Amino acid sequence: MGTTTPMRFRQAIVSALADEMRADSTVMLFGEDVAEAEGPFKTSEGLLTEFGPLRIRDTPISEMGFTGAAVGAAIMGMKPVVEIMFMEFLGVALDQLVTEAAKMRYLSNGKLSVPMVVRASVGSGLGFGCQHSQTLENWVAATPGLKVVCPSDAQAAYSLMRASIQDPDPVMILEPRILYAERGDVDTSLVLPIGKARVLRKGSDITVVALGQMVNVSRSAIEKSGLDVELIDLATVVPWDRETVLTSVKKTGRLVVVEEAPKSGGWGSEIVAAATSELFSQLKGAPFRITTPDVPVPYSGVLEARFVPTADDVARQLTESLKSGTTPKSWWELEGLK
Amino acid sequence: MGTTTPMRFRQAIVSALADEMRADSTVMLFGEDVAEAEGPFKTSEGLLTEFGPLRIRDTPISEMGFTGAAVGAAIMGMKPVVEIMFMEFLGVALDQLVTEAAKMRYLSNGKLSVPMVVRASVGSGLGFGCQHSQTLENWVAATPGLKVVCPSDAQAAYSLMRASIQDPDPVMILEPRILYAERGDVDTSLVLPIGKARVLRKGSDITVVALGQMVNVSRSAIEKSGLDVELIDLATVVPWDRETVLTSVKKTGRLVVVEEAPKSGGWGSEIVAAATSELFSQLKGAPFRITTPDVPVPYSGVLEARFVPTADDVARQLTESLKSGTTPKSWWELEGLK
Amino acid sequence: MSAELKRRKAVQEDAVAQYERMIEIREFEEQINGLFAAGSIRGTTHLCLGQEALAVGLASVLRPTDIVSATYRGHGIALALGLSPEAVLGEIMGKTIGCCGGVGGSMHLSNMELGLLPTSAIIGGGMPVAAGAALSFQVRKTDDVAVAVFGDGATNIGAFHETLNLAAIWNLPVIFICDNNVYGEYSRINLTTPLEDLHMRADSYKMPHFSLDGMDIGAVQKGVTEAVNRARSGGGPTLIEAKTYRFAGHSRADQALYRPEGELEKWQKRDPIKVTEESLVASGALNADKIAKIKSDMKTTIEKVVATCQASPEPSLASMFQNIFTPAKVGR
Amino acid sequence: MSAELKRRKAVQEDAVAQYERMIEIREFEEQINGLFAAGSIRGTTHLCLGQEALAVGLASVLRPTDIVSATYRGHGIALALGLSPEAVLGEIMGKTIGCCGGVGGSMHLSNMELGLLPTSAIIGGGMPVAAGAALSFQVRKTDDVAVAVFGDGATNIGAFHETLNLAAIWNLPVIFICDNNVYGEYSRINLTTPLEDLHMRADSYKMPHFSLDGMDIGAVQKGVTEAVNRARSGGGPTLIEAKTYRFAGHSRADQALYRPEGELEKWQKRDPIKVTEESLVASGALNADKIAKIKSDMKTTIEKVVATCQASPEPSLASMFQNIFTPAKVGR
Ligand SMILES: Cc1ncc(C[n+]2csc(CCOP(=O)(O)OP(=O)(O)O)c2C)c(N)n1
Ligand SMILES: Cc1ncc(C[n+]2csc(CCOP(=O)(O)OP(=O)(O)O)c2C)c(N)n1
Ligand SMILES: [Mg+2]
Ligand SMILES: [Mg+2]
Repeated sequence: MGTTTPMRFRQAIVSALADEMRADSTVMLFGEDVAEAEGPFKTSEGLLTEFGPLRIRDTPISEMGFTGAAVGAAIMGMKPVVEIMFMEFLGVALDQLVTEAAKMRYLSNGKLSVPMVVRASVGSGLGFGCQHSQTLENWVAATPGLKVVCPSDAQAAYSLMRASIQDPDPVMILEPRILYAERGDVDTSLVLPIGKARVLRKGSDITVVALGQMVNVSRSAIEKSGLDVELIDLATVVPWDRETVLTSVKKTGRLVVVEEAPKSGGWGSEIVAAATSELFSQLKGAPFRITTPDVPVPYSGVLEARFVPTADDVARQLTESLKSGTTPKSWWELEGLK
Repeated sequence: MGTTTPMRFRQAIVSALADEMRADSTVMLFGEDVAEAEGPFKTSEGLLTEFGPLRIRDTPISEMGFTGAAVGAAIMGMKPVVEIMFMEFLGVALDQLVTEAAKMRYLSNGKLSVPMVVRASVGSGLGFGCQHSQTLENWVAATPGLKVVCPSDAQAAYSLMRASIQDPDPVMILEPRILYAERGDVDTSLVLPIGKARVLRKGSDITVVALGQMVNVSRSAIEKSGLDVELIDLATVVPWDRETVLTSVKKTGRLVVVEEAPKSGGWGSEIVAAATSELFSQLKGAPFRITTPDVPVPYSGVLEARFVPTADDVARQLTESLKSGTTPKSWWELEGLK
Repeated sequence: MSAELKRRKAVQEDAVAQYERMIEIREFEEQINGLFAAGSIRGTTHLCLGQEALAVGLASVLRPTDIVSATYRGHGIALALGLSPEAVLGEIMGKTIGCCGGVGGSMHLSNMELGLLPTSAIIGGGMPVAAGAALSFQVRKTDDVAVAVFGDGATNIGAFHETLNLAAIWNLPVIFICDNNVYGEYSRINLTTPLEDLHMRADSYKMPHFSLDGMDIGAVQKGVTEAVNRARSGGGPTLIEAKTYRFAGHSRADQALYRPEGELEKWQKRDPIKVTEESLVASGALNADKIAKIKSDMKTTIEKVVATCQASPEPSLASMFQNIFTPAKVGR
Repeated sequence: MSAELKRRKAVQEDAVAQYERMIEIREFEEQINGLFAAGSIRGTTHLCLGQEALAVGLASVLRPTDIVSATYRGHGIALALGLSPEAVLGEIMGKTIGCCGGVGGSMHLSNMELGLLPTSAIIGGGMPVAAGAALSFQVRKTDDVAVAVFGDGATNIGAFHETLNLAAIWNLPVIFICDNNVYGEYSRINLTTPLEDLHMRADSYKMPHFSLDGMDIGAVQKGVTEAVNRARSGGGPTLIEAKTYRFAGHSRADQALYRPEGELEKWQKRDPIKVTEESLVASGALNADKIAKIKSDMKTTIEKVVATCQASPEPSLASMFQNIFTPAKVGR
């Protein structure tokens, strides 16, 4: 209890899967190359050996087929975890998650639960090009019946995986691919409930809400800025933790969302819109989002490094906004690029 | 020029398709039962007869296959229009629209255009249940490279269809199903460019931004309220008309979005967030959204009628917000239902 | 035992009860047709007139612990599996007496006690779900089976292909039943599919397959039994093509004017009700009088069902907000 | 005529040029392998070592006005169709000299002058797109054809099924070429597909089909010519299965330790380079000296290409914002 073990983000995933599979014989895992090859990102290392081919399975390249199979298995009392190698591949399988799984409880008048987990690696930074680098929260975000989480460090990867498997409803886990190799300390007894944001740093000047790989970027930005910022890792995109976020914004009077999604239509707009609607008179400055631009993810390393918000850029925008109370320009507006 | 003809919304679609097909021999239409049967919603009446089976085609039940075929045909210089009978069916075909079509121009270094149109019927109100009644703008909204429009009356159905077919990029048209039978006057010479919102009513108290079937609801609500409201039909969801909307909000100092999407994660959050970030100091009251609740679309007629914002409810919220400057409660909050 | 489970038991045991259930479905669908035509129900509906033998034949072979996924054209299968006419009609009317309390509607019938998953309104939507149910049986080593029923048109959707391949490579206890009623919406199958015998597609997965006469309940029972036995004993999946015919249009508004002349009449000669009657009369189990009585009793029964459902309350506003997420619980 | 179109013309006319192009691809892929191993290129890559005969054979039969959709494993096909090594390597390096100016990357090569659509990184993504190109040829009544190249693993994705059915029912001038290199990522095809001869799946669509020896450029040319002729003359689509083998791992990091012992070696005996050499030596077109010279010249050429690409500028920040929407125009 309370002791921590250092491990990589991807190992935290393996550990959580293994711990859940040990605790519950209905938990199983399937996806492309997750068994014999132990996962394209090595997130199922050792699982086939320990749990055998009945529960750990390779699948054909049939995302609709095996995501749907998870729906059926979950209804019948299994707890399947499905790996979608890159989030974009859900574009061939969205129906089963959003139109079937998420609606089963409603359509059975409460008789059925669908305790399945869909994991997908997301995000940019590794030179995979525009069909393998998006975060795409928007595909799943406005779906009553579906929960969506996104860990930002090894601890969250471990604890949110366990919470997701234990959850009686379908949960989508967005795993920032660039974090798989990152190290962190994991307390396996720590529970991070779905729907609960993590206040990573207390502060009184500005509330920063970030997700996934933007959490680290925001942390560095805050250090660089020297401001007294409250940093919240949203952790759960749906249902997001209104209480934690709004309480913080009430305190600071300022809200900045840092997100990897494109400027238009990302999850951050929901946070900004909701906070504004509810706390309008308590805001001291314009709430705003720092995002990627409205462009496909570029391949070139030089471009991809500028595509995502950088710590410098976030620091600049935090500082400017605190001074002016207005929304600072994005880097591409400053450079006259759009 | 300037003369109008009365016709139903669905006939406006037929007319626009026919006029485009007459003007441009590369325009073609395919989808399930659009040819012989003239469309499940009779939106292709007479087209097979006039344009023949080479250009008007029935397809197998293969949304991924035929949406992808449109991508290829468009690249090679055709202007295919694809009908997706109910928006939910895009859940089996999203890949081709979002991950292929929308990225082709970028991935060809500007050499390729994809002048295709995907039409889908959307929305609630007809007793089709939760897998056939959503608007689902979120599936397509955050996609650089894809335009998304939504007509709210026969004129817009006609003009936006023509603009979409003429557009050199992929365009998704969301057609509110409940409007197909509605009558309106259509001036076939009227151009409504993509990306341009329609100011349907001038006013100085509040700016109301609505889309699709919520435009009519908002209009009635404004009449009921007796307030001096500026009503904007957003018409294009991506890229939305920042200039028209922000100019109006600058003038009125107040913004209310009326949308059919669920409370969390709908397109309206983008409008509220952007307007707040850019015009914070000029706002006189909390901007907010009037939406459907975060629930699957219920089947029962009694429930479905309450599911969508009603004119009474919109009128109430407009009036309250003008008085208090804060965000009024939704009807389900008032009734203690959530 | 619940009344609905008893209804199920009846069709599992007795040929006359099977016939009665077929009559029930026929009468039910015709009532619905009338109610829709009269405008007294909103929304849409998809009748299974002419396809009663498949529904009842299937239900008579399966156990209640077996699992069925079916489609929006699901009234007959729901009734055959044992759902009460009130549960089905009530749902179609959007009343609280309906199996989903009125929030699901005509396309979404279900009852887990009887093994019926919520029917899906998405073509191909139920197929991988059935395979997943079969996966759970395989992992837990029960000898239950899963069945996916879908239309001829559904054999052109990607999910069909992916699911059959997955079921084959995993050797799942699942039976795929293609209810080939010749039409997908307003398109005759030959206009969308370059193949007449759809069951041949199973060759792509090295899966056993055959067609059967879907108008003959005996043929349905024989074929399904063969596939079920294979699945129960670890022999894996089967694709069955039941040759049937859709006597009505695709959905409420459709008058099916696109049918070639004489086609309906040809199939009506093999009306499954008639086929069953003939066989039961031949075996001495029924005669003309008994048949007439069954039919007129059923008419009365279904009329009562209509009245009951009309009297059933509308769902409360609160029910719109229920059953979206499972009430929270913490830890395992 | 552009230099790249000339490159294309060369492989269409001359067997030695075809051989040289195969050597170019081999040398190119090996250079890339080295560059990745050394960490001097980021991202990922998918080599086609062992599959050169298919790429060059295909390019030699098609016209530049024909259209090809291919996959992330596309270096060979791109080079074969005529893209310059600088255009391909430059793109892999993310430099402006690349065919997509460096913003697309290794998985997205294209050149419309040569008929290559942007290769897709989504399994099955390019298949319906090729069918759509064929649809445009059919509607405009040209005699061009479209070709979709995809892997063995891709025959399990829904888009494969939907596209083949659509192409068959519409009788489109499209050729489906399954490059069966035995593996999909780290899985041997038999682990995911209950069928050895994948081309048999065309029976589900009543589509002509056959397999061919993908290690033999002559066999590739003969088979593709047959299918192309059918398509050009209105005879509709064909499914070809080219039996090949992936000599390298799936992508940069993969050492392919999962291969059964001796399998690689068995296939290497039929290395397409060797097979072509033998035939060209037998016909007298080449001899050992000429072969040695071709190889060493190519080495030098590709080394120069590497240097050129390394010297090419990085894309400007502005290029991230270009080519998303077509510059607006009003009216027709
Ligand atoms: C993915 C998807 N595409 C299209 C539809 C619209 N649709 C509903 S029923 C139907 C015809 C289905 O035909 P078939 O599979 O033969 O079943 P039948 O209705 O004859 O029982 C279609 C196209 C749908 N529900 N889902
Ligand atoms: C829809 C989708 N699912 C999964 C992947 C990940 N993926 C990339 S390549 C590959 C293997 C494909 O095998 P095959 O079709 O045989 O082609 P090969 O790589 O052997 O050329 C997989 C699974 C993908 N790109 N798209
Ligand atoms: Mg049918
Ligand atoms: Mg392969």
